Amino acid sequence: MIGERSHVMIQGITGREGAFHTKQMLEYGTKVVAGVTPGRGGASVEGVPVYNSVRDAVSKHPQIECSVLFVPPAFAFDAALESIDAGIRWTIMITEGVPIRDSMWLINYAKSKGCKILGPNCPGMIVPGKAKMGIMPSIAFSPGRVGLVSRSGTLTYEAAFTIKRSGMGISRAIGIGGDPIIGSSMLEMVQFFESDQATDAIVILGEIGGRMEENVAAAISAGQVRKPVVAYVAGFAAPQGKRMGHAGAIMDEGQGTAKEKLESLRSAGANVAERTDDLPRLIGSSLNKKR
Amino acid sequence: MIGERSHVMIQGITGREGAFHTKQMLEYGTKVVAGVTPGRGGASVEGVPVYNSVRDAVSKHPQIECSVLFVPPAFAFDAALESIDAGIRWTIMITEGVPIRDSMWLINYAKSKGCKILGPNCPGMIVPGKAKMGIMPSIAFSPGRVGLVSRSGTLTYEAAFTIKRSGMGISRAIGIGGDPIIGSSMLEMVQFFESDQATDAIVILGEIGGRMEENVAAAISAGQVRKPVVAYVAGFAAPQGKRMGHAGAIMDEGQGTAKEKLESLRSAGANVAERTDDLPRLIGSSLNKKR
Amino acid sequence: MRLFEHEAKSILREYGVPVPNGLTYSLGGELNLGSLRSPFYVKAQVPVGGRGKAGGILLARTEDEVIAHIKRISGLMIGGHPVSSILIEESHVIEKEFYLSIVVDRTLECYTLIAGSEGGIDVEQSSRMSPETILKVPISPLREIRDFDISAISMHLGVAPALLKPIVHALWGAMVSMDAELVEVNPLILQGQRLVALDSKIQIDDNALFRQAAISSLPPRGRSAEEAAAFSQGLNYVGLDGEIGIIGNGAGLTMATMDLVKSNGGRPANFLDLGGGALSESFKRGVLFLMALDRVKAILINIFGGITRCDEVARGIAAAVAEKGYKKPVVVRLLGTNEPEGRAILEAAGIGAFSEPAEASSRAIALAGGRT
Amino acid sequence: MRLFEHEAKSILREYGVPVPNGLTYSLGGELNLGSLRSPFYVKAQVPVGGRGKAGGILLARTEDEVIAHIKRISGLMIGGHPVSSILIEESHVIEKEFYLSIVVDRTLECYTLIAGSEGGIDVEQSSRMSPETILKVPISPLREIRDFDISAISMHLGVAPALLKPIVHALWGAMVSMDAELVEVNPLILQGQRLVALDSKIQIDDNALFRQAAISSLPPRGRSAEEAAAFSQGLNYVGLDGEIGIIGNGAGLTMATMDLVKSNGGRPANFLDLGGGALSESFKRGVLFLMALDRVKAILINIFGGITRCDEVARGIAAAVAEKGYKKPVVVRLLGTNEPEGRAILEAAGIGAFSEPAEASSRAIALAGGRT
Repeated sequence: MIGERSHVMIQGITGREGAFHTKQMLEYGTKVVAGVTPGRGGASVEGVPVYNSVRDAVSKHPQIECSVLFVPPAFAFDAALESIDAGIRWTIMITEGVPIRDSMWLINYAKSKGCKILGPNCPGMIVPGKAKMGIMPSIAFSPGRVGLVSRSGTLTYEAAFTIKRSGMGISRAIGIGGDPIIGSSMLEMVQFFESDQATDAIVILGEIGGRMEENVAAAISAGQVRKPVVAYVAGFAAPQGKRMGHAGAIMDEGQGTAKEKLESLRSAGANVAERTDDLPRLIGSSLNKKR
Repeated sequence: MIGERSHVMIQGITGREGAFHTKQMLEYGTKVVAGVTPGRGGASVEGVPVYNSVRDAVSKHPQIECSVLFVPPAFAFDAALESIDAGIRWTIMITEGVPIRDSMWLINYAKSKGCKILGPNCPGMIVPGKAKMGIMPSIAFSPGRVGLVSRSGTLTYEAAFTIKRSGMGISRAIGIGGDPIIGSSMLEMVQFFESDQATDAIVILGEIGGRMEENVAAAISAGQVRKPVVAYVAGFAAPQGKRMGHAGAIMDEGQGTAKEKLESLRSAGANVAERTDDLPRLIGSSLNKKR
Repeated sequence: MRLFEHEAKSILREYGVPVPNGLTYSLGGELNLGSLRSPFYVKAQVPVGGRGKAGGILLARTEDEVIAHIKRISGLMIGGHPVSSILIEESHVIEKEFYLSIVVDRTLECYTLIAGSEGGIDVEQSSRMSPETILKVPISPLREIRDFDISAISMHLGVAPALLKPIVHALWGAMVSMDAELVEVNPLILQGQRLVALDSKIQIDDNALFRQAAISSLPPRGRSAEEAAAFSQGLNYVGLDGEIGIIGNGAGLTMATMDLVKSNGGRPANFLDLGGGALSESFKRGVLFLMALDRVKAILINIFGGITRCDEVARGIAAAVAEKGYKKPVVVRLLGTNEPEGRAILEAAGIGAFSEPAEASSRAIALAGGRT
Repeated sequence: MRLFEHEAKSILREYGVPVPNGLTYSLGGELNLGSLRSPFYVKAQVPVGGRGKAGGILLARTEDEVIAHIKRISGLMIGGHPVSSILIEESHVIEKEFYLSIVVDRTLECYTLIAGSEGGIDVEQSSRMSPETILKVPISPLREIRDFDISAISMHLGVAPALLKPIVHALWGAMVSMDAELVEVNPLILQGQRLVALDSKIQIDDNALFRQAAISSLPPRGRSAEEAAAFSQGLNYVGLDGEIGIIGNGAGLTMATMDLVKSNGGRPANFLDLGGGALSESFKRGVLFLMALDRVKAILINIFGGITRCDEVARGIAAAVAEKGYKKPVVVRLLGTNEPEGRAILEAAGIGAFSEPAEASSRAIALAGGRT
């Protein structure tokens, strides 16, 4: 897993968001060593050298193991492909609005190269107090021993801030992204936290739709997750979403309502929060229970 | 790694070679549980049930973890794809004459599914006295503690037979195949033997062309292979082969002559044999040296 | 974006799927049945299922009957949707009904081909009651449809591969090139030695509309005129019937804000997510859009800035509030990136900002005249 | 299978690579330069490199000069190959020479695009002396060429992407659809705002000839008439100049057998691999082929049967030996699958079989009149 010692590259570094968050990441202590914007090679952003291609960046900075991607949807496919083909282990796709066909292809292709994608449409990853590879507002996070995995960016900040004000903190927060098809699943990240020595409890922030929360619940039931899990799922007040023809029902993707998700997590043994400001209390009590 | 307990499927089981070697494998003790020939579902070969598709076979025999493929070149692509898509971990492509485009695509695709290909144009794998997933003549092999990896089928038998007559034996023999593009490299298999508790010494049987032997030599030099390695490379008397335009030279694939290969292995610290009947003596002395 | 039946069929016809001969009648236009042969099906075009049960599909034997049916159907509301147009098609003799679709499989992260041997409107029920009638074939996006995929479907449906092959390839072609999330034909009927798609659904990935010019130039469609208006302003909006207008950044936070309002006794008027680095212009548009809605009594904006910057948010809100006709109270919760700058801007515009979502929510409910 | 320059160029032209105007002259035919503009290059068509240095490429200003050059070139042997035909092309002014190819990369198990900024006949040397002149771009077979691949080459060569893009896509198209192992243009020259491929090599994967009808119907080509004859009989054969005919099953064992003969003081007459489950018919053909060669004094057959079955081998050998005109001694080493059956067949045919390759090899050398 990438962390504070990882060398990081920024794709789309000269863009508005790319440049802004490069500065933020550097200030947070992240080792941002290179940026890429085709046609802007030779420039520099916040002291970070800019290259025309990932190939150029990697040949100068062979230690890069993570790329954070701020490239508009129409160019995100090529940018991520460049990153994967350069052998960069983690490509964090911040970009929102990437066509499903593109992300689905990239996710499968990355596996053929032994690479991982986080996102798209995600806020990235943060190891509070040490490094962030993403766009999280630093103010929301304090270091601690709670692992956080979330489908929603802003909900991540909200939850982390609540945890911070309660006096606890976060070992690592991972925003897996809100799209239907994403590179790293909630369960995979829960499994990472399960084996992560810096983490004592796991918070998952879910949303309506899909089966990611149900899959975590199944893993808890199967005894694969022994650390306490606290869950919040957004969307109780949300209207029923669009359904995918008959296929949606046949695939059993159903509606994945917040209620169903929370129920399956609760019956698997997770502590479920009805509001984000309930999280600290539940984390605290589940940690006490384990001890 | 697959072994004596692995459930095995045969693709092309009703064909001449498929049926013949299914019988041989069963007699050797291999757990051949299913066969596939499209259009022949419902039949049986040597008591093994035949299915129309890999999908059907796997739904009835979900434990299959290895498919041995005896399908003609023009159909090998689809057959291997079926096997990979069914999630079968190892696909052993016995078939000779598979177009490079097909095997190259399959090898990369298999990685996206976490599956491995052995071959094509290979004799498969044998754990002497226990099981074989391939076409090796049983007579050539006796059980023992020498791991054998080879680019040539018949040379494998030759070497194993020589070792057998010397009173030693084979822990496992892996024929990786003679094609320019193959699914499992010589180095990968050497690395397997390095970590295999049933193996004390490693024999590699090389051929002119490519850089597989040089890659093993580099790993030995880098200290990644600590078990003794004995090497034979065929092709001293062979004429210079075709060269791939200027590209061959630029790619540094060069001629990969037998002499060059043997030299690089020798200087990396491997024991090199000039003839296959030299192998037992060299294995014996390198094992004594290590002790 | 969900296509109407007639749009989906015209795409599938292009890709080589046989569909009934037919014509699309625009409400209020001239009817000319041309060479269409009787009997006809007269079918309401609405972006939801359940038309048949709602009386939106009628059989006609004569032109007069067609005209009568059009009249009846035109006035229907089906699942809350007015009928946008009417498809008139030749009817077919049904020997056997199948179900066939390709869908994006969220769990396996690939495409999945679904074939049902019992097609028709009850396919969901047969898939539940008799799961063996359904075959699912996952297809990696890295590969193409191969003959063994066709064989599997052919075996399952008992239909010759030669008949199925062009249909499956057509669905696949449409799925991939049109950036669809779903391509469905149901029922796919067997008539003699011919397969015909009597009904069809296509759902296009909204994220891909930028490169699907033919689709993105179709008229917008939504649950209501309100949502259509929001769509045309580029707003990610869903209408609800409460009185608290909701804006958040990020779907998760926006939903959590709605949940909070609801659990505090208020009723959300909408879902409006201005996430992902939205600029002040979007916020201005969003606030003005909600202000213009009669049912909205107060607007609650909940922002935790990451890629979205608080100063941009504040500038947008301030600009909206500065517009003529500003009447409704706006409550803002602001935290995160560039928060101090954002607070300063709101302060200058006379808008107070909260840090706690619970406080902001209670304040909005109170201002809307609610119980809190 | 390596294509001749004129064959490679006609394929590349089809895929959209500009090549010089030219015509292929068949030896002994009529010369008609048609609308070709002087000066011309007259180029020997041989399946090896090094033509220029061997005098196989000459410049002509007039038709008479062309005729004189044809006469001179027709008689050449280049790298042991007679000239099969002659390509006559318009010459081009060379501003800059590049190297461009796509090759199957054995180590990375993918395609690799190679671009050299110093093309021409010395590209190998510049790649050794100045490796920075060479750019290698690996391309997974799971994906297509993308614009960033073109950009990388464009930057490296200093040629506009718009000029390179169609060329690279054409090479890729030919590489993949023709089942090539190599597609090379060298030099690729810049003339004004146009890239032209002055020379080209294409190597087709022999394993794919079954689905490359256009290629497999081309006349066979080899090092010699002998090899061409073997090829036409479906034999995987390479001629050498020794006196011991060699047949093995599997390339490795066949080579090891040659190595053994050589190390025992004999000289292999050939390489002939009948591996991979060959049937008796192949063995019969192989033995008869070697018997017909003057230089062969004895035939050594080394078989370790796996997929190849000893009884099939024995049947083929026995059938060959039973043919009229059998004169040369045959020594067989037989071991493996169905060995007892094979030995019985050989015995019935009066052919002794060894178990030890070393013994068989010594016996063959002795029978050929060698030293052992």
